[in-house]
Amino acid sequence: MTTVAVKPATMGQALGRALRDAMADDPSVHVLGEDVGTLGGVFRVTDGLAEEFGDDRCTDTPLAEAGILGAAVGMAMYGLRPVVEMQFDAFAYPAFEQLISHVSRMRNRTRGGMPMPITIRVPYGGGIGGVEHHSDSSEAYYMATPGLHVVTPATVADAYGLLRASIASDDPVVFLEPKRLYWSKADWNPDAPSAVEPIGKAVVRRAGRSATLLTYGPSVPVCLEAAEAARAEGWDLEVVDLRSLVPFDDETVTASVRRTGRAVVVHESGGFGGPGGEIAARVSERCFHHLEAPVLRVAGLDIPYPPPMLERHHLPGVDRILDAVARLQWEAES
Amino acid sequence: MTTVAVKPATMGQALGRALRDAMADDPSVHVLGEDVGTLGGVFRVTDGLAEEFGDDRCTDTPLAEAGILGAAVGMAMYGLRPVVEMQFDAFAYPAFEQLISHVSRMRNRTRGGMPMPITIRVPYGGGIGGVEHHSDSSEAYYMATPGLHVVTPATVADAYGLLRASIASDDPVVFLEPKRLYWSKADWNPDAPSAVEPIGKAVVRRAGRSATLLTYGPSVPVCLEAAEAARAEGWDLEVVDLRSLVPFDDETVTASVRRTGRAVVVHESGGFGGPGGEIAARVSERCFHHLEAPVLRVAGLDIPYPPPMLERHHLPGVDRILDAVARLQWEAES
Amino acid sequence: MTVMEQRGAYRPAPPPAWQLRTDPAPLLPDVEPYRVLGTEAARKADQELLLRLHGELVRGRRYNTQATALTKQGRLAVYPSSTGQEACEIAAALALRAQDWLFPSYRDTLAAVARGLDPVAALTLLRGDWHTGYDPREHRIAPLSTPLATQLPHAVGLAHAARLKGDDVVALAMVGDGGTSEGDFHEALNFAAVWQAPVVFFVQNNGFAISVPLAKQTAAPSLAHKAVGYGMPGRLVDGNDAVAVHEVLSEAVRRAREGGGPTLVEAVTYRMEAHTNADDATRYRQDAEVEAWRDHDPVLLVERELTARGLLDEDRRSAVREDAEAMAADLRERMNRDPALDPMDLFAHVYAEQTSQLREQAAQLRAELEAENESDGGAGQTDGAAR
Amino acid sequence: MTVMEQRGAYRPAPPPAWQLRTDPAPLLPDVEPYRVLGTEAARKADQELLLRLHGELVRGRRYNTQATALTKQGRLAVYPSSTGQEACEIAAALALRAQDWLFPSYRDTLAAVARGLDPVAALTLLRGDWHTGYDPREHRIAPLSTPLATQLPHAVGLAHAARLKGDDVVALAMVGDGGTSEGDFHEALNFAAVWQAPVVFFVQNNGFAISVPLAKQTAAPSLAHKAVGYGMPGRLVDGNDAVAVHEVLSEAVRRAREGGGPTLVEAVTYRMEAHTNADDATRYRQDAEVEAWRDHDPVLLVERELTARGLLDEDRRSAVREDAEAMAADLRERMNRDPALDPMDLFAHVYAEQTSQLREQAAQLRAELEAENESDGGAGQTDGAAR
Ligand SMILES: Cc1ncc(C[n+]2csc(CCOP(=O)(O)OP(=O)(O)O)c2C)c(N)n1
Ligand SMILES: Cc1ncc(C[n+]2csc(CCOP(=O)(O)OP(=O)(O)O)c2C)c(N)n1
Ligand SMILES: [Mg+2]
Ligand SMILES: [Mg+2]
Repeated sequence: MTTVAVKPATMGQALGRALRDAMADDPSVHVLGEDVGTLGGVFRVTDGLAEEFGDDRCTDTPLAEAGILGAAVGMAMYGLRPVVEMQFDAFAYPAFEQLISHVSRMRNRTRGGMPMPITIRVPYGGGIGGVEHHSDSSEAYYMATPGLHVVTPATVADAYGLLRASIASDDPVVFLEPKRLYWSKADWNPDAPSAVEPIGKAVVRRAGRSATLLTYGPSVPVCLEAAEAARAEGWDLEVVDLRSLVPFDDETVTASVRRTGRAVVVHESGGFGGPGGEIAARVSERCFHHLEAPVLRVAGLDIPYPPPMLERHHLPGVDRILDAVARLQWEAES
Repeated sequence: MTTVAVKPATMGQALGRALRDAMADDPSVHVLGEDVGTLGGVFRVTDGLAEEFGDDRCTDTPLAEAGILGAAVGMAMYGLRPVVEMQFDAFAYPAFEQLISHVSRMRNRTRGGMPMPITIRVPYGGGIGGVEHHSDSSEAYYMATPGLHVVTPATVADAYGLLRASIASDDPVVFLEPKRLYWSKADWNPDAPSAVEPIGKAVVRRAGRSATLLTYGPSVPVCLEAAEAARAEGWDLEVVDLRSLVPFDDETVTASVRRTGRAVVVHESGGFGGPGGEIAARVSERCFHHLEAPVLRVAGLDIPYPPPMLERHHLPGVDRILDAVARLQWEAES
Repeated sequence: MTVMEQRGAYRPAPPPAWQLRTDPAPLLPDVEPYRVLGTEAARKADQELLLRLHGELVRGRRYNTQATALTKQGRLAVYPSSTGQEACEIAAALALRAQDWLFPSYRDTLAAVARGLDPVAALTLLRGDWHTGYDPREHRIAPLSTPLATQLPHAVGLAHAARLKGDDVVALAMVGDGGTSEGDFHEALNFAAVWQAPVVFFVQNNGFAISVPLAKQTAAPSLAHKAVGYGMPGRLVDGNDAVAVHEVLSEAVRRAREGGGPTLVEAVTYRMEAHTNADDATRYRQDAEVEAWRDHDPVLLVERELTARGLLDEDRRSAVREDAEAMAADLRERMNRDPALDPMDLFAHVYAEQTSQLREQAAQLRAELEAENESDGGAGQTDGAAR
Repeated sequence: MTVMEQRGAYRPAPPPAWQLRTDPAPLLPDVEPYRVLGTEAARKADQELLLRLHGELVRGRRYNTQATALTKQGRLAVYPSSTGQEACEIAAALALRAQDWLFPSYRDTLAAVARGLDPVAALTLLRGDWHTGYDPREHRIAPLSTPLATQLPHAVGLAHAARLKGDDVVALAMVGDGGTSEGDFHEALNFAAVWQAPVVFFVQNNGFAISVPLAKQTAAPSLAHKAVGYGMPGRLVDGNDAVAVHEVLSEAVRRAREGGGPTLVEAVTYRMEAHTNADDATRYRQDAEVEAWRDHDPVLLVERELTARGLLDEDRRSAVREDAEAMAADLRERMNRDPALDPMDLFAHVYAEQTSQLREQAAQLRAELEAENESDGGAGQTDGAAR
């Protein structure tokens, strides 16, 4: 029996390791983006890759996001497996046409002849004191686009496993990296990283009986904290980390909500037109007769992302989650 | 008393008339886009405007959508009221960054100092036999963006009234024009066009008691047809035309669903992550105890828009709507 | 100490290491579009090439008229004709080798056909039975691109990838004058130049973007002048002179192949028909302008040279015509058949593996289709006819 | 009949009416960046202007160091310093008249300050209490633009609108070398040239886009060479020579004002500090390169000329220094106060009229704040401190 050298790692490190291992395993994996080479990315996720694999495998591109993603499309057409880094969420918008009109549709357009195994890494969300345009949560746009997968890790181990799985996927994946979890730490063994599970599976992070919190990415730790706090109120909350918004794991979600009879969707993205609408709607469709209360949503406010000094009022926190839980019509049960 | 010279007009004509009247009333209204001048637009909506108001008021731009919308931002900064035409829905995507990062946020960014009274006309939806990229329904993207209004007419009179109201709005409006209704006709008096109501009000197009169909734009006529067909099954369906997705008229919608106790959301846009999720979720939140069944959705399939010869399988039609109505757990009532 | 001497003492260094990064002179296009036909040089043009081009041009013209006719018969949803631009379409196809890639825009079905693609497959998008009618990898022809200029970065990425793999592959990407205004044009050219990717950017300046004339599209001396801003050569060519276009493109392909990087080629040509069959060109241009170009027709230009050389006798003429007619007849006949359609294809290629939602929706559609079939008495409604 | 005579008979007309749409020669930049300081011409530079520039440069440098210091004290979230680029920042501000508009990028707070904007207002975005700290219309300074190059089409639209209204207004838009790669750069320049809008595009080529050196950004001879592709003049200037930059920008502004249309100006300069305080420049460049630029410092260049002319005695030096120190002290002092924050502002400006959803959410937040206040014993938590 080997002893496992578990040591603390940050999510950023685990992501970097996933890229490294993917590049080592498969010469068709290429990383490209702004500052990903010499600098190792503004979040240092690609640190060391250019050195290890050369400029041709990890490439500093000109500053043009549509060009980056468009070039990645061409590279994928030729059989490469590009991993694109968008520097911040809002700077993925210039690439929107390439993403929607080509990346998401090329496989379908060509009856499978031209798959797009492109991973688009997008640091997303707030809570890092970023100035305007550095804290968007853009997952609603991607979810509404058939042909894309939308994946987001909440733990160090998942960061590794989901990124490996995304790169291995023969379809395009928008891989959303929760900025404020880049520095989150966990014990993790970089020499025997967790097995790579296929994307599309949610996971119950905390089992509970009273109600289900459905969440993902940066809101997972917040929900776990809320679940702890809820114990004082006598609620035993289940926390489901969706991990993948597309494909959506109806099975895990539905099973949980049927069990608890109550659900709150929690995310940072704005509420109106945000991911929570879809999630709440499909849970209601599937669990209607099990629901003791409407599925509620705790989300970012329906405003442009606030300046750093006011962002705490925008972000869903423990109190708002508990408030929502309190509104789950408990009297109906008694 | 004057006799009203009512005669049949198409939606396209009513839209053109709205532009003309707005330009005549307010010299700060400028129309710009690809082919809007000499040609009068590929759908002929801007026909005659360049002739009447000159090239400076109705301008053929270079072929670059981000440039068009970006220039419109600058024009609005200087106090003009630009109306931008995007030639087809999918060709609005290149302008996405300008729309999200500037148009929707400029007022907020400048504490009201720099409002963006821009109307962005986007012909949307399918059913016209268009080849790829000519039939998208992109409203989910716009709904998820705080700071934008999202408006869409379903009738000739509304086309006029809502477009006038949108141009008059001091905020940016994404004005979605249902392509396949451009040629729809109604009796309408171009010399005394309907009074301009503020945007943000839904309207009950058909009163009914059994269930509510919540819909907008190109799906309104389909729902009205479905409601007629439903009479044979003994269902008396109410049809609510939302007219404006943002702001969302919770009052009208909630009142209707509370009355009928059942609701189906109908739209052409893909279901997953589409507008229906938000609508169903908020209706469920607000009407939970009035609901006899979960709010169901009939939407486009979760696929890239199909080629013309297959589009009929994608579009929500009467049969699918009636199927959904049938699944509204009628047995629960008896 | 004089003022000048003082200045000598403190003359600042110029910004360290400043120099133009490359000499702009060879990147600038000539003042006149390059021409061969009708000049001395035409005499030296290879006879085989001339005959080949002639045959292809006549076929190409016939293909255009046939496709337009199919729109009138309701057999094509829409057709953007390249009539008048056949020299560009043909030359683009002939300049490439088998392993090279063609990135056509929506107007360039003819280039794809001239490269050897089955005309029916080339027209699938415009007929409307699917978005692309062929396997791009098999033919090394990217899907016809409808969103303008978006195919240009694809060409760059593909060429770059091939180069990284050590493969001898050139990508030739086609775009219209209107398309050069898009940001993607700019980004693609810049990436190509920085990466020295083996790409040829081929702009067909046909004078219009739908109704918008070039003067409203750009104020540049020529579109080829854009090249210098990326550090690549810009070449101007008479787009109706098949020999000249073929030569310029072939040279650009050779340059790319030899590691010389990308080239921007502007072909000056004219769109003789309306934008598509659905367009009414009389709304925005004078017949006289169109007429002025008739004497500069690409087929005519080659025929004059062949005639001058005594290479175009009646036999040759009718052989070429017959070949074109046979192609047209075959196309007409095959396009008159309803395409085979399977609605279940709608779900087959969205992802490598269907999501559970799509499986649900597929099952629903299947049930609907079965119900339809039953109520049809099993006759089955063909989707083609339903259009 | 000889072959030549035959050819005469069928020589095709050239494509009708072909000609370059404008003469490219005057649009091309000179080979060397334009310089005044350290050359003969410096002698003719206006004394008042030199002194004015000097004072502003020293203030500008001090502003940069002070702002960077504020990041260390946690009083600014982030600061992208323009140290080394002050000549560009100051000249941009001084080249404009009151009615003109400045479109700064995120690095150009100094230009805004030199135009007369309160430094605290200029730093609001970077402090993080709001996105923009001033009324753009009052100061005719557009919000600092974070998404690169996106402000360029705004400048075009504004200048175009002003021209349509018959107003004498010029827009000067600033962008970095990296920003020139974005599609919006291309689209903006093209629109400006086609519309002959009174705009000056001012590229500060400071050698880097964060870590990416110019050689990975473009293969162009110079960025100014991009101008010819739009049909506008391109000008190359030594960006550390305040007199030269001022002259080139002023001329471009004059040209725009007189209906001559847009100009693209590239100033060759260098970013002496890291990208922002959060960046580590040692990861991607050598100190030696930075050092090489020290002798070409914009403040130094002007001081040499002033010294040579005997215009910079100790009195003058200390007056200028004191003025800069006073500005810095005031800035420091005011930035050390917590900004007033009202969380309810979050809802106030999303729309002209609040939607019912926003009213609901505002009510919820208000209740939360009241509850917070109560549990604080009414002390009230200031948001600034909470950061
Ligand atoms: C991004 C985008 N915007 C708009 C359109 C609509 N459109 C189709 S063709 C066309 C004109 C194209 O002109 P040009 O590039 O000169 O090509 P040509 O039609 O002359 O071959 C336009 C505006 C489009 N297809 N894609
Ligand atoms: C559209 C967009 N993409 C990426 C970024 C992230 N970013 C901020 S500054 C910067 C580099 C800018 O370089 P340059 O244009 O040369 O300006 P400089 O920083 O040198 O002043 C990048 C990539 C951004 N702000 N906007
Ligand atoms: Mg054209
Ligand atoms: Mg720079």
